[in-house]
This record gives sequence, C-alpha cells and structure tokens, in this order.
Amino acid sequence: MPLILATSFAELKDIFLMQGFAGFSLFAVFLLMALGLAIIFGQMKVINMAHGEFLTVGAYVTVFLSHMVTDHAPKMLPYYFPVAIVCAFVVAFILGYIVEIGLVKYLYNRPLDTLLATWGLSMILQQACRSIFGAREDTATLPDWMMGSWSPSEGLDIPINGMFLLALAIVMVVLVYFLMYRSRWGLKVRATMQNRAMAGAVGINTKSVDRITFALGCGLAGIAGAAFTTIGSVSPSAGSLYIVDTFIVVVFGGAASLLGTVLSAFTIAQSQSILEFFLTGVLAKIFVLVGVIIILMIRPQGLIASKVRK
Amino acid sequence: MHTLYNRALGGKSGTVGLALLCIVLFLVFPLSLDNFRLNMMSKYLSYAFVAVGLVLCWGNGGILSLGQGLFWGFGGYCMAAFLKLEAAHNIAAESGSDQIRALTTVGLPDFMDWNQITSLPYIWYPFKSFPLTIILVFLVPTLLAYIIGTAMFKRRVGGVYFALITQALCWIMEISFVTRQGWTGGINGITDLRTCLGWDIRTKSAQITLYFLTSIFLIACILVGRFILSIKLGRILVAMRDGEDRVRFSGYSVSKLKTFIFCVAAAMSAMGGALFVLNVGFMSPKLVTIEPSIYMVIFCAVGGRNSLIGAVYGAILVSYGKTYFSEMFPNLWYFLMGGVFILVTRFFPDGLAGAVDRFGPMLGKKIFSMIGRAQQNFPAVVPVTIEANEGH
Amino acid sequence: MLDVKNLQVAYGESQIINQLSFSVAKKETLAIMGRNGMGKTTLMKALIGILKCRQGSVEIDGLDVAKFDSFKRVGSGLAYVPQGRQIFPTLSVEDNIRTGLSSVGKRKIDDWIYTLFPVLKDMRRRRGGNLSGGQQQQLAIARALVSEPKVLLLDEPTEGIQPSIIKDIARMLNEIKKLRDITIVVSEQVLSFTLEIADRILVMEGGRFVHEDLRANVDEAKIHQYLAV
Amino acid sequence: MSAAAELEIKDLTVSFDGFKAVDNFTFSVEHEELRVVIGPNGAGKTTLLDLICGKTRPTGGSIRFKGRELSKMQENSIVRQGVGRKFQTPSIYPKLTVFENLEISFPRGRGIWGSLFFKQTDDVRERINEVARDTYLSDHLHTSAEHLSHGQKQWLEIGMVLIADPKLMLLDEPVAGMSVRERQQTADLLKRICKGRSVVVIEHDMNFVKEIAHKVTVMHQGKMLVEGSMDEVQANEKVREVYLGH
Repeated sequence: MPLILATSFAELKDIFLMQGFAGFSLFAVFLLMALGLAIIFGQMKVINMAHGEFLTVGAYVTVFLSHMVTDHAPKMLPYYFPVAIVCAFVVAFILGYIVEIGLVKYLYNRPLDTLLATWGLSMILQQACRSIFGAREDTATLPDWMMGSWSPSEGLDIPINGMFLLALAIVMVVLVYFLMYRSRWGLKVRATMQNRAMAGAVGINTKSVDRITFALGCGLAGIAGAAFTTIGSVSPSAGSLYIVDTFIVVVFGGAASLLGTVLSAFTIAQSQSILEFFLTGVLAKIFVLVGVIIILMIRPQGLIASKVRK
Repeated sequence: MHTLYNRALGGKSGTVGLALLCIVLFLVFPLSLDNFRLNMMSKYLSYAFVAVGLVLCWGNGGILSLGQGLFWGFGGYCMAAFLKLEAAHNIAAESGSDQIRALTTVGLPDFMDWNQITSLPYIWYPFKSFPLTIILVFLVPTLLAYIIGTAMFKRRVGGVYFALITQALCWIMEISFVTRQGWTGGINGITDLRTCLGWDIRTKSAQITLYFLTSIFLIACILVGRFILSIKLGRILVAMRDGEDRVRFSGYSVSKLKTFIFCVAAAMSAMGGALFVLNVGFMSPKLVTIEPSIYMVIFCAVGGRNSLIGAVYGAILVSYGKTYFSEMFPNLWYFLMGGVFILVTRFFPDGLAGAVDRFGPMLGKKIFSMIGRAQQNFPAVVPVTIEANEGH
Repeated sequence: MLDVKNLQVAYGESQIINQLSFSVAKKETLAIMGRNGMGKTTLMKALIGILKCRQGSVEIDGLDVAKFDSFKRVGSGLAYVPQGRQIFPTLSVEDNIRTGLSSVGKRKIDDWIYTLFPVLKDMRRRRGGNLSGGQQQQLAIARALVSEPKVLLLDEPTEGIQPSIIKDIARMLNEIKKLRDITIVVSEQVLSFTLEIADRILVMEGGRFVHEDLRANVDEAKIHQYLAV
Repeated sequence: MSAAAELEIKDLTVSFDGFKAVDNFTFSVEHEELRVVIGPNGAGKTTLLDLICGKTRPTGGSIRFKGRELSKMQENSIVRQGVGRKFQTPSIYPKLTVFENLEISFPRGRGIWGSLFFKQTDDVRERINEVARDTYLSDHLHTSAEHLSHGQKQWLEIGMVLIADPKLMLLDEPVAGMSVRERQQTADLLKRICKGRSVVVIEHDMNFVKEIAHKVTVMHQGKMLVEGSMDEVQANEKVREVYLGH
C-alpha cells in the first residue's frame, strides 16, 4: 500500500513538472505576443486588433525562409532560425511603420476607434496572407537541434523548442526593459505617451517616436510569429486566434507595466496548463478566462498598477 | 399628445426620417426584392436590433460592448430551442414507424441523439412552452446583462477594459456552446427548424409575414430608443459619457444607470436574435462569436453611432455589402470591407448620419435626425441670446 | 530676438488671435497681461507650436519658425513652461528634466540647474506627479531651461501657486536672467508678480494688444482696470 | 453657544503609497458657517474634500455629517445626505445647455424609474430659472455649456450644486480664473447661499477669503496648522512662514 502511494506521488510530481514545463512554452508564446501589445496598447493606448496578423506575418516570413533554405541551401538549415527571427522582426517592423503613417497616427486619443479601424486592417492583412500564401496550413522545417527533448530524469521529458522559446522570451523582455526604461529613447517614448503636446514642446520629435514605437510593437509580434512556428502550423488566421488571449494577458498585468505583463503571462499560462491536466483544454481555458475576469473586477487596474497622486 | 409626438417621433424632422425609413422598409423593399432577397433583408434587419441597442449604450452612453453577440445569441438560442423541440415532436409524430422509434428517442432533438443523450436536459424543459420561451428570450440576456453590468460598473470597469472583457465573455460563450454539444448542438448549432406553433416558417408567405414582423419590431425598438433619448435619462446618458464624476456627484448611481441602458441594449439584441432564428431557421455559435459582435459595432459605426435610424441603414448597407461582395468578388471582399471600416473611422467618425448631416444639411437632418437638441422645446423660458458667447 | 508679425490663430471657426505683431529685444522680459479668455494662452501655444498658426511669422534671431513642429522650435531656441505645469506625472523628477535635453543631445543635467533649484536635487528620484504645485512649477521651469533656450515662454506661472512660492519664482527668474542671456515672455494676471520681473508690459484683450507700459512708468490703475472688467 | 457642529471630522487619515496626504485631521463646521480652508499646494485641501464627498476612501478616522457617518457611504448616497461638491476645474456637461445642465442636477428623478418618468413641471423650470438668476446665468440658459467663459463655467457648476439644495457645500477654488468683478459677484453669491447651509471653500485668493470667510482653517502637510478668524490667521507667524510669506 505505501509503495503504491509512493509511486503515485512520484508520478504526480512528474506530471506536475511536465505540465509546468508545458506551461513554460505557453508562457513564452503569450509573453512574446503580449510584449508588443504591452507597448502598443499599454503605452500608446492603441487597441491594435491587427496585432495577431503581425504575428502571422512574422510566422510566414519564417516559413518562407525555411522553405528557401530547405530548397536551396539545406546545409544552412541548422543556422537559419536566428536569421528568420531577425527577418520576421524587420518585416513586421516595416509593415507597422507603414500602418502608423497611413492609419494609426490619425486615431491617437480615440482608442475605441483604433479598435474598429485596426479590425478592418486585420481583415485586409488576413486576406493578403490568404492571397499570397494560400489558405492551407503551412509549417516551417525546424533545425534538428530544436527537435527532441531533454530528460533530466526518467519519465520527465522537456521539449527543447519550449526551452528555446523561454530563453527567447526572456531575452526579449530584458531588451525591451532596457530600451523602454534605461535608454534615452525610452524616456522620450514614456514622455510622449503621457503628454504628446507637451513632449513636443520640450523638444521631442513625437511623430518619429510614435512611428518607431508602434513599429517596434509590431516587430515584436513578428518575433512572436517566428517563435510560433516552432509549436504550430501557420495559416492566415493563426494570429487572430491569439488576439483575445493576448489582450487579456496585457490587461490582467496592468496595461502599462512590463513586470505586470510578465507576471500575468506566467500566471495565465501556468494555471491553464495545470488545469488542462484535470479538465479538457477548452474547459481549462474557460476556467482561466472566467477567473481572470473575476480578478479584474476586484482589481480593475490589473496586477501591477502605477500609483501616482492625481 | 404633443409631448408624445416630440418624444417618440422626435418632432417634425424626426418624423420625416422615421417616415422615410418606414417607406423603405414597408414599401420599397417588399415591392422591389424577390422572396429570397427579402428573406435576406429580414436577416440583416435582425442584426439592426443590435445596432440600435448599441446607439443607446455606446453612442449615447459611451459604453462600448464588443460582446453584443452574446445577448443576440442567447435570444436566438432560446427561440431555437423552442422550435427544435417542436420539430422533434413533429418528426416523432410523423414517423409513426417503429423503426424510427427504435433508433431515436422520441421527442428529443436529433443532435442529442447523436451525442448519446437519452433524456431531455433540465435546461431544455422551459422551452416546451411558447409563452415561457418568449419570456426567456428577453429574460436570459437581460439578466445576463444585468449581472455583467452590475459586476463591471460597480467596480468602475469602463471604456477599453469593458470592451475587451465583453469580448472575452463572448468568446467564452462560443467555446462553451461548441463544447457542450449534447445541449447546444455544438459547432453546427441548432438547425432544421421548420414550424412555430404549427405554422410552417419556411413558406413564402411565412417569410413575408416574418419580414413585416421584424420591421415592425425594429421600428418599435427605434421608438423606444427615441423615447429614452428624449427624456431625462437620455440627457443623463450623454452627461455620463462626457463627465461621469459630475453625474455621480449630482446624486445619481452611475453604475445602475449604465447597467440599465446596457440591459435595454441587451434586450433589443435578444429580440433581434429571436427574430433571426424565425427568419432563417437555424442558430449556430459561429453567429455569436467575436467576429459577428464586432460587425455589429461596425454597423452602428457606419450608420452613425449617435443615430438610431442611421444604425439601421448601417446594418443593411454593411450586411448587404458583405453578401454582395462575397458573392461577386470572393477574394476581394475582405479587402473591401476592411477598407470600409478604416475609411469610416478615419474620415466619418459620425458615420453615414454624420456625413449626410455634414454634406446635405437640408436633406440630412430630416433623414437621419439624431433626435437633436434643436428639436426639443422648452416652453416658458427666457429666450436664447447667442451673442453672449465670449472667450473661447 | 523674438519677432512676431501678423500672427493669426484660430480654433476651428472662431478666430482667437488676429494680425498680432510684437517683438522682444534680447535679454528683455516681456509680460503679457489680460483676463482669462483674452488669448494669452492661445498666443503662447501658437508660439511654441502646439496650435497651428494660420498666417504670419514667428522669428527667433531672424529664423522664421512659424511652419515648424514644436520640437524643431525648441531646437531653434524656444522653450515653454505651460499653464498648469504639465510635468510628466509618472516620470521621476530627474527624468522629467532630462526630457528637456532631447533637443541638445546631452545626457547629463548641468549642475547649475540643481544649484538654482536645490529642492529638485533633493527630490530627483520622486515621481513628478507626487510633487507639490510649487515644486512642479520649478520642475517645469528647469525642464525648459536645460534645452538652453534663447527665448523662454512662461504661461501664467503663478496660477494656483501659494503666495510664498510666487515670490520665490520671481526671485528665481531674476536669478536666471543674471546667469544667462535669456529673453523671457511671460503671461500673467497677477500684477505684483509681473512688476517684479517684467521690463515691459503689454495688455491683451480680445486677441489684440490694447495697452503698453514700460517698467519705469507703469500705470497700475489702468492695468488694474483692464484686468478687472 | 450655537447649535452642535454639522460636520465633524475626527482623526481623518489617508495615505497614498505611504505618503500621508491627510494626516490625523480633526475639524468641525457649524450650521450656516462659511469656512475657508487655505494652505500651500499639496497640503491636502482637495484631498480633504475628496474624502468628505466619498471620492477618496479614508485609511482611518471618521466623518460625521448631521450625526451620520459618511466615510463608508457610496458617493451618490453622500450626495443624498445633502452634501454637494464643486470641483477644482469646472466639471460640467459641455455638450448640454445651461438649462439641461441644471435640469440634470435637479434633485428629482435620480433613480432609474425616476429618470424614466421625470416630468419637467413648472416648479422644476421655476427652480432652474431661480438658480440661473442667482448664478448670473439667466441670459445663457440655452447656450451650450462648452461655449461659456471660464468664470461662467465656474458659476454653472456652483449652480448645479446649488439646485440640489445641499446642506453642506464643498467648493474647490470657485474663483480660479475669474476677473475681479466676477470674483466680487461670486463673493456676493456665496454670502447669499450660506443661509440655511454650511459651506466649505478652498481658495488661494486672500482678498476673496477675507471677504467671505467666517473662520479660516490653514492646512499644512495634511495637518491642521491654525484655525481662527482671518486676522488671527494672517497674524500667525507659522502661517506666514509656510504660506503667506513675509
């Protein structure tokens, strides 16, 4: 009897660990998605419903590169992925830059209108992807080193791509933190987002700050897209499946707080992944969402809110 | 009588706009459209109920809900549940043969059979009765709106956050309905609805009747909306949109007022959902999820978020455009629709009504009258002096 | 130093400032006085570029900046202390001042700023939003000064400030003028404060100048009359 | 002596992020008294009004008005206890006319059903006209509030508080941005309206304070510094040091 109990305990521990690590992959994807939105929505107050489509674009760039490499230079396959991340960023960044100039800049201070306009944008981008890449799902060929898993002990398998994602997410968070809170450019961004007219009047080129900040958020979504190809296949509507989750992560974290976004992505991903073991995936999702909404009602400002006397 | 004229009809110019809408709905469409297109129009009009509700709670009250599909859907599902039970009974009665009896459970909707459910879930019991169903069509969504509204507005969740949370709720509803297949018909929804109290709703005459019924109810909703906007409550809504704190410190319970108007919008949406089911003969979770909910907001934005009548035109135009373009240019219509959204928010924030008001002041005021300030009369007060505006 | 010619500013339909011209000499302090709604703040906003000018020119040292965006005007030597301070509430005091460095491309805040405003040095890690009104006013002035302006625009620096701090601000402004070659344009409603700092007073009414006085022979009664109506 | 104090505040404390904006503050206002609270910016004056009217929740202490504890009540219930508040920057409804602004503030039909079936009867119109006359706005009844001058907006907000006939009026900087003549008119208005109610005013303009105040309270760093007549306060050395200047 005690023996059975002991084994089941050990199993339970492994299950928890595995689910925990599965949660880490989810955490990494959520975090990468939310990072860009934390800038665009949290700082700029633009409700970018097309954020998911920037992820799609980044993912397609990666898939495209992977096809190019497998067809023309198979030897480069182990190395292409970092290049793909950079390309995904650059393409999404440029696209974001154009969108800011053409659309978003007219809608600052009208957040609900940005929601409607960017919804239109997301329709256009989705259809563009469909026209260019076709409606069917496509996958990137991953380098061998990202496949497989690592087993530190028996019965415990930790997928390497999950670890890679986690590392990527952490690096990006650190980069964004330094960019936003430790650099001169970040100071300009924060000043501009608090008071655009006044920021201009102290000598900040607010138009350029707006453009680059928005494009940066989009570029981060592109990176999330590159990361996304390691766990799923890409279709024109891939990004839109994540948009609600991403907004919930950012809102739950406390829109303007980077630490809040990290905490919130972690909490949501982990609770979902652990609940998934006991319930079906969908029910777990419902439970987590309802839980988050209830917590948001108790604490509408999100997990981490900045306190300033008004 | 005079006040009623002013309140419900919006004075002279409001009446003209309403009369024009009536002419379009009751004469132009029935005379010019074939049966198929007219039925399509009924479908569009059932969306317009949501748009009219949104004019009240978003355009005037400043509460943007991205989850109106939730209420529309609950209204629709309630109606569909009743029709489905009736259909199931009819099948059982028609197919007297033992063979079918052996294969299915008598009186149980087909999808329950497919999901190995052998007796009717308790949730479905009320839908055996028509009056109870009608009550539930309104009660369920309104109660839901009341709960959501009370919870959110008491905690002062508003603006963007409210929009995003209602969107998430809408999504939760969709995935729950898809997964509880045995109760809801899953991803296919509730289909194959034929009769309502023995009346075959698929016949040509029934569809025409239902079209007129939908139009009448829609006009009724507009009148209710106008009434609300014309009385004190309407001005408090605008006041709340522009300065919530002041309203609170004038002694009003802002959360209750917001909840109320949110419930009104929900009830209107539910009515639209129920009529949709009667007109179209099915209900599915695909119709109530995030995307349709945003479309409903778009109807309202395109028509003019402040104009009740504009919302109807918005719903008709956008829905028609969607159907037309997806038939004619299946690959292009996403571009076109996306472009329309962008253009409207970018250049016509007041939608069609605003554009008409701006570009055709003579005509516009009459067609799209927003039950404007101008038409309200306050007798026995000091005359207006306009030159007294000093400063800026 | 600052030459404004035929300036025209409008909000939508209504014209606030029409055909306004004036100039300020180097190192001069010009006070623009007038009641609320007479166009003082509109003028200030038009000078710094928050409001667009319909017509006219704004020349700093001969360079017309009327078509420039705000940040370029700051680069050309204008600095602005707005009505109501408008510091960035969630930025620290130090970061608030550093925003003013954007146009000069420096990283470090010069010591003389902290010498002039010792209270800001003590509070440099505090959030701007948690400062008192008087401290915020000093912060707003410091933020404007670090961009090394030729012309400093101050919009109602005494509004909502306690009497004892008003005197400090007057003292500080006079101090700054001794330290640097700076031209100041200040809009005001408080005559006692104006008299302590201004070389010349212009009275504004309905978007036009209606009265001018030099510091040497100020007609206090007349100005009071304009302020009082 | 006079009747018991209408508003009694005891040991009131509120802290934001560790910073005590109002710190162990105790004071009371009597019936028909016009009290002016002065003090440096950041002394906690506006926060004090926020606490009384329920906009901010205290960390500790009590606020009793006519014997009822306010500190746990919802804002709208506090208003219904007869407490009215005017904010520092005029908060009015810009898109509505002066008449409609006042009508909304009229203390009837505040519930949902009330607002559905509210009738604009003669007594309502009469009261609106009366308040408009009191606040010098009779000529502007049908002007959109956004087109009023700054001073008129201040008056309108005072009128919106006044029409509810509150027993305690809280006015935050009512003459900010007013011309000298408008200030005088406002002083007359305040003197008139403190009949039958208590009024607490926050103000910086010393001439105005002198004109209206029955008694002056000086706040400094969330605490009460001095309380007394205007002359006593002006003569006080501590007040001169932290606030008035020499």
